[in-house]
Amino acid sequence: MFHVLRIPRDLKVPRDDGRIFLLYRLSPDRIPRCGVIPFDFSPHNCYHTGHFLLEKSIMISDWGFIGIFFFLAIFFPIVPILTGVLLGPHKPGAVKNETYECGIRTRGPARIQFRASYYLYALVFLIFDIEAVFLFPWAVAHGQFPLYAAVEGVLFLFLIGAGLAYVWRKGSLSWR
Amino acid sequence: MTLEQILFLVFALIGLGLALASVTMRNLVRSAFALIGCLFAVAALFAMLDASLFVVAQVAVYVGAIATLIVLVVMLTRLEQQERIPQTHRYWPAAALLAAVIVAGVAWGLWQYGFFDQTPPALPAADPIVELGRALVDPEKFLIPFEAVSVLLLSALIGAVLVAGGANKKERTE
Amino acid sequence: MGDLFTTVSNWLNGILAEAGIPPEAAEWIFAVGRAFLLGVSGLLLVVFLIWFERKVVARMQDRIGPNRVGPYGLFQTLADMLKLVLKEDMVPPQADKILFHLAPVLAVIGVVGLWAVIPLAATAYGVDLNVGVLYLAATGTLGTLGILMAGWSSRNKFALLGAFRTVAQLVSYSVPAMLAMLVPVMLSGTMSLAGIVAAQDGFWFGVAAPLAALVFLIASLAEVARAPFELLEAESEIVAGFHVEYSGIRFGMFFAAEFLHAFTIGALLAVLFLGGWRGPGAAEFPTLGALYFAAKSFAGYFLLVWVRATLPRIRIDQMLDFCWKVLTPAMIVLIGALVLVNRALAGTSMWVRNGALLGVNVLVAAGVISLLSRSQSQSHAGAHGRAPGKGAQPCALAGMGDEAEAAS
Amino acid sequence: MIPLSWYLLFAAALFGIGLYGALARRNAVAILMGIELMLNAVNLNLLAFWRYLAPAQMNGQVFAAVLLAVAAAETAVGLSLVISIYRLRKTVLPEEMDLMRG
Repeated sequence: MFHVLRIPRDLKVPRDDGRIFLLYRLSPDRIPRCGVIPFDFSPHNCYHTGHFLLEKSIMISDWGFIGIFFFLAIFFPIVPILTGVLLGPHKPGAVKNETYECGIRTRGPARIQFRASYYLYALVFLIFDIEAVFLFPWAVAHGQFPLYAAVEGVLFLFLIGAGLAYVWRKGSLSWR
Repeated sequence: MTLEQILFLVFALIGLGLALASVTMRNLVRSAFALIGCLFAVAALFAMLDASLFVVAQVAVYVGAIATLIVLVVMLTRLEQQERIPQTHRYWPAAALLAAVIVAGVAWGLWQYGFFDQTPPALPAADPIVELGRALVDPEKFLIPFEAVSVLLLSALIGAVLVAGGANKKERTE
Repeated sequence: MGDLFTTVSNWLNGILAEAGIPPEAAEWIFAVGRAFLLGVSGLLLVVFLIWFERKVVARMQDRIGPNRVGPYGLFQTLADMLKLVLKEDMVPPQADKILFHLAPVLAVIGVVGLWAVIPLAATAYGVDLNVGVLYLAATGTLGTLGILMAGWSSRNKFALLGAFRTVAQLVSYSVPAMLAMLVPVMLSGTMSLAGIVAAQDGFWFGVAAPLAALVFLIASLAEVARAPFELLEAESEIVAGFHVEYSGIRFGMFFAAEFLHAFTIGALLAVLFLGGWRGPGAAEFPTLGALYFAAKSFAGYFLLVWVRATLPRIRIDQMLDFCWKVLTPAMIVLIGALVLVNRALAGTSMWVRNGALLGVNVLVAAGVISLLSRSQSQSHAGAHGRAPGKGAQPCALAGMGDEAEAAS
Repeated sequence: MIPLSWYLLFAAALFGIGLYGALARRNAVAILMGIELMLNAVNLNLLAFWRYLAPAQMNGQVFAAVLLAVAAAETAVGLSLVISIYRLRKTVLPEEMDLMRG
């Protein structure tokens, strides 16, 4: 089956040899998003945004590719580390294995207690993070509505900002 | 079995295993890291459901949330003393039984009413992110929940900082 | 011959098809190959980046830099890597083994993963996610997780202290970074990175919203924990931070991740604010676009190196104050104003709209600067400074009123 | 394709595990972790129903997003309570948090 996609005027389509016909035949069927002209095959499907062409995967979904990528990415650090383990010498010793604290003997438990400041920052971050989950779809879609949609999002943002201002005035954002 | 199903089973098993590890481990920090792993597996399932926004939200939000949690755990409890005391109530078998009954009940219900052959319909051509954004600002759809969420977050922020920050002032430890 | 990438992929596709490989398998081979190529070239880039940074910093400090191994010392990093691989692989016996092994892996994945979505040219990228920008934020948290893991599992006070500083710093600065990323999303109406580059036709978002670009740069600088935000590994205070107990190539992985992350910041700056691969003739010749993109990324990276060679480290309280009391409020105000202006002027010409956006940026920046200088003069008038000997360096970024309040 | 019931079963199992964690653990932080698991299971259910029953409507996604916000708010406030109580009573075990008892 052919892909039926519109080609923008300013893009040159390589259509130079017989292979492409072969590839047309091989590419799978899919509902066309736009357009009428058969396009050359690449492992991607194409869709039109703005003034030029972008490619999009057909069979392997976007997240499928991310999965493949992460699966491979695991090996990028593991291979050097394993090489290091294999090639490096192994002569452990009592002094060498000590906790590294500039040569001073370690005292007390390593898991010391901390103050709450660290926690408070993470807490405010959490709220802002959730806020982002809502704001990003809004930022994408606000242009498709009249002005009130923009105002709603700004209201949302400023309410969180008011929270920040309150926390600020309470002094909880000051490091101590 | 298709590749998709195999992947589902792999992620599901990883997720359940890490969830179990997370609720049974004695060391709470490890348990929190296991929880993060479990949430990643769930994020992978979200990806299989084409819910892109929730994949990234899950990772971004929960890693932040649970990082907070880990910090808190380390801050509040000494590991050595934490591992010595029992981590479960004495009536934990009752809790396990209740959970098992619920799972069995759902499984039985699914068996009875047969969601087993339900396959997903084709996704509409529109980008779900744009659609979600449109739904959130449309006064006829979800505008009220959208603004309510901001009020919820505001109150959570103020409440949390009020509760935790008040204690912070009295005691200053490093 | 305009598009090298499509030509190559067509050619490879032809070979695969003639060899009788079904298209499904061919697509898998392509996906794996693409992922492999992206990741490996990212990691190989690190070798060059380290050399580049050492050379540049050396020049700025009136030194020569590495010049022994290979021409211009180009192979110095390779030699260093060889050395790291041959070092003894030490795992502290007191460490939490699983997490200790996992931490450097996560740190690398968290950076390499970003390259899956970055468009290198009009036709060359891993994948075009419809949530690309949020994906960047989410993948960035993996690095945070790795650092937290490293710090906790090492069972070392300094490592844990470093890891906690990470939580405070990275987590704090991801808020202004995310808000700054909201600006291109808002202006382009899409979260896909390719779409954002596409929308910068004519006007770069960095020109329309320079303040957002600046905030993004500063926040990213903090997220990658480089000078002046290198508190995570402040050598003079907490030895080396979260990776004290790491040695050999395990440490090397953290190191590589940091350098690649710094370059990635440059690339993201290029994509989000400097038009990505856009440039004269790039739409017709995507190969040219890749060159533009590389040039812009390196310009961003050079800026980072420059900052590192120039500015002193700032104190942790100054750093957090700067994030929460300057950058975040400024971004909230800026986004609010930008959205309203952008929406109100939706029908007008590109020049009017972008000019108005630029004006809003300048106004907000002027407001922030005047407020800052006022509060600075206040804090100088009040009780000045905190306990001496805390490694305090004079820093122009400081000057929040609350500091004096806290000290008194 | 994956049947809907697989998702529902997985979510039920996750919910069960979370329920066990929330009921059986003694530490308040661990209880919060169990609740996180339960909320996540619910989120998975919502999104599965969205995908399988009404992908054209955004109800499922909006519900899931709101649930995410609720979960985060719950975590934030819950953890603050834990830290505050710890400061006052030096405990993270709910059975010892009997301030209101007589």
